[in-house]
Amino acid sequence: MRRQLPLAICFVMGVSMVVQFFIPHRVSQEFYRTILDWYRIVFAFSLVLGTGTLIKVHWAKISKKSKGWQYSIITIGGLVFMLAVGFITGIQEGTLFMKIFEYVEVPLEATMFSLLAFYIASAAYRAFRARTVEATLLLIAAVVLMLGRIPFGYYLWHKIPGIAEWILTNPNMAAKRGIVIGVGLGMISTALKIILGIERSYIGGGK
Amino acid sequence: MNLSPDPWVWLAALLTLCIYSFLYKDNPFYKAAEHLFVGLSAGYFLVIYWYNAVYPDMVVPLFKQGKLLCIIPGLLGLFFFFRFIPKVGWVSRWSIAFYIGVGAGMSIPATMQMRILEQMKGTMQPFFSLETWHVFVENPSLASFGALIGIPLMIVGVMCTLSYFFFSREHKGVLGGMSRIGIIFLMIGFGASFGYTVMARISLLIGRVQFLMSDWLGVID
Amino acid sequence: MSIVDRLKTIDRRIIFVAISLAVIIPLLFPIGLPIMVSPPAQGLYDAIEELKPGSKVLLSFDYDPSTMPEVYPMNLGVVRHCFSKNIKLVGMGLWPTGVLLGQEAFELLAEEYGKTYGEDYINLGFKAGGIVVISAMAENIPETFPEDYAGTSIEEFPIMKGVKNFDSFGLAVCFSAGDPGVREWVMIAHSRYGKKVGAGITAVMAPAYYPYLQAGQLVGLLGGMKGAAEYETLLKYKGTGSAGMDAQSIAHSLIIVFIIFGNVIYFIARRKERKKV
Amino acid sequence: MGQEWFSLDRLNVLIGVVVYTALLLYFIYQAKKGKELFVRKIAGLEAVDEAIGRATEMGKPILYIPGLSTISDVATLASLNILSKVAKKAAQYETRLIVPCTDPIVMPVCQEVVKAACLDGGRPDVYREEDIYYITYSQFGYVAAVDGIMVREKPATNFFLGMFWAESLILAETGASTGAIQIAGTDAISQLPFFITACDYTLIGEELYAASAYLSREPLSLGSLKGQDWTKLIIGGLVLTGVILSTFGLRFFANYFTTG
Repeated sequence: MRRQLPLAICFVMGVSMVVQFFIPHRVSQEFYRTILDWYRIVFAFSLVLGTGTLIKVHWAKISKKSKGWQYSIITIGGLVFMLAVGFITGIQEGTLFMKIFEYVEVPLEATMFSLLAFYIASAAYRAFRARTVEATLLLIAAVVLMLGRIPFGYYLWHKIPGIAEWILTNPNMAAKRGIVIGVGLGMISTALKIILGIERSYIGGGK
Repeated sequence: MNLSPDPWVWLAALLTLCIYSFLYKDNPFYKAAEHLFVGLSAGYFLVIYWYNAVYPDMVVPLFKQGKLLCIIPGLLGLFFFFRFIPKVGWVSRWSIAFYIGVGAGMSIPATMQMRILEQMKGTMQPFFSLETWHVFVENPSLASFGALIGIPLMIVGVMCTLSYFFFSREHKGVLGGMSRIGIIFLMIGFGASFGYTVMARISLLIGRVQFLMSDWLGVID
Repeated sequence: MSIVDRLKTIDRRIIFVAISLAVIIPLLFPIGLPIMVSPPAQGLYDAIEELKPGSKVLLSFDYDPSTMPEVYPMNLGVVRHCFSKNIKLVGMGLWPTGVLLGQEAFELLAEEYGKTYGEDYINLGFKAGGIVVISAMAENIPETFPEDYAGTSIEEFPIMKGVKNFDSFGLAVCFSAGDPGVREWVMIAHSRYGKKVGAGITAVMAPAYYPYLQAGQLVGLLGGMKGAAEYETLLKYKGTGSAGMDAQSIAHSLIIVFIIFGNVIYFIARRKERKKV
Repeated sequence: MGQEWFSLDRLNVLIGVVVYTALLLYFIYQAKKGKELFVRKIAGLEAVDEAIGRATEMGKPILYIPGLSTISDVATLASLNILSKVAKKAAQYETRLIVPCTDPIVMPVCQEVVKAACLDGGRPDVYREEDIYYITYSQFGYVAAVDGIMVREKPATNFFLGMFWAESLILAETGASTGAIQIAGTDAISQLPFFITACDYTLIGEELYAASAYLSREPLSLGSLKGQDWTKLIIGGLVLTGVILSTFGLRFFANYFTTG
């Protein structure tokens, strides 16, 4: 029950999903849709479980008064507030819930995302050093592509945008295809080992 | 200067600045914004999943339409909570096994299709084409030369990159040479992707700065 | 610590300040650097130019606020172009958040061009399902979208009179930031029903769609803020895309300067170290 | 559509899956019989021991990010295989391991993996469940919190293994600014350039999948690695055939690879 049953469940589900792929029959499509629906429901349950651990971590900080415990109050407060608002007002357009989403979460999200502009610059300064032949090639390709995207590059030499495009569609495409095929083989073999129970650390592990 | 009278815009602007303060160093403003972000978003997803998955896909079919099959995902979900009872904690592995099995099974044929067969087909192009050769001879330029060598270079590149991922043999001799060339392709590809992405990332920052300067401060329109 | 050593381990915050200034200053004081129009942008422009006044264009808003800086200016550009040519617009979205942004663009420009909701443009709202929605529309639009985004029956709007399926439209333009989006529009609307499809997408996505362009599956393509700026150039209008392009050019150039500077410092430092040995 | 019991346009996919599976099983069987198998050096993985050792010496924790994807993403599963090995070492060295998760199903699986690894390493007592927790499903909310962990807990070693999106560079640059050793690995092609520039070691694409075999040296996993290599040879041969035939205007062969 503890070891064998999970392995059996994993095997049965894995094999049936593979078989399902090749059957266009309505029954099989229905099965697929049902599984996806289930996935969303189980996911919702696991969200509750996950949120539970989040509360546990922050609650422990507050009760132990460990460093920065005051901030944990903000997390738990924000969580409870959002739940209350969501279940009281619903999630239609114009509700307080959506207002908070629009004016608090979206800006926070967009701002975190935009930090990339700064980090891309610092990474370029810090790590783009022509230490080896390979690093030099990476550096040159990056600079050509950057020049190719702005009007300045065109004025520097009117062929730069074309060269940038060429790098993107030829050598870059080759590297991507090579990686994608390799990754594909790795993925299938990992998935297979899991279905067959060769890799089993997440379902109890051990021999 | 045309300051926004909308308190929501002010809130959004101040939170934006709190996040940016992290670039200077970790500080109470960032910590507050970060903790608020985590709490609100964790709550947001619980609410959204209740309204968009649990209620319409489980509660309604199970309790209002009597579709008993919907009890299965409910049970699989509940099994996760057995983790809190040490004696029967292993029950939660059933749910885990279910999902890992589904995910692994689903990926096998899809990967074979998208990542292997389609990519192989894309690479099977004429190594040499008379058409691009004629264009090059009649009008020798950088562009026509690029078109001439583009495809053969791509084919060689795919082969060499693939040989870099050869694990069960030491990279010496022919394999060594091919994988060296493969690394060159990889590095050019990585550089190109990096350079290409810069634009999109700067756009994001421009978007935020436009929000601060236009919607909030009103110094630009 | 010598100057070289100090520059080698420069405080990242100096770089951060420089990037902020490179973005803020051009936004405050636009320089108006000239913008070259690329063939894909020209393609979309020409496709709309070819349409007769009074014909209809379908717009799909498949993006969200996080990609707004790139996609929204394109959305504005295409709506502006169509309104100025008296082309009627039918909007919809495969992403829930995109519909609101599309509506914002409609309202902003309807005022400027004196257009009326329900006569010159309409927003059918969001429908979940991606590819399924497009297929359903190809069969029957009034059945797929019986109501507009605000819940009013579409029968009440003159613009929807006689609209059955894709045949009523001269062109479909998809503003897309991911999936579902352009791929689905090309697959169904173009490949299966032979409709002309144009697209405005984020810069990160653009390389993946060049093959579609080459194969003629897309009539035109705007990629990232640069694409938006090109479209504004074609319309002889300076919008946020063009304003952003100045900042783009300067920030790009600055990063290139950083890379060169970083390498110069690196080589000087290396030469020094060698001498010590 | 909707009535047939087999989709013919996917026959080539079926053949591909069957041939590949057979090859893998053959080499796994060979390995089981005790055949010696070689694996080439993978720089990023050589560094794993050193990175864990460094954290132990400095008395600082290890941060492990299992990617931001779901459990049904095979990259996440590959990452969990590596987590198992890292957790075992960390347990033996009694080094604290922090695993924040953004996917709530990945979280309990990580707990299982680490718990089993501690047991396997003979140190079930060092397992700390409170260090493996869910933060939020929001992509950048999670990133904000992980950035916070990096600057406050100052882990000596950061592992970023699995599937990543735009956040890759935010994580890697913040980690670099705290002076941590960083080992990354992903099959997300668009994020590899950022890990390569900002991290000390990066597992590229398939190396992520080979990692578990490399670290464990278990014959079964090594056998499948050999099967993967043989398949690469076959793919190379088929592609070359296709290229030659296409050069002479014969597209029929390439068209066999079209899938429905």
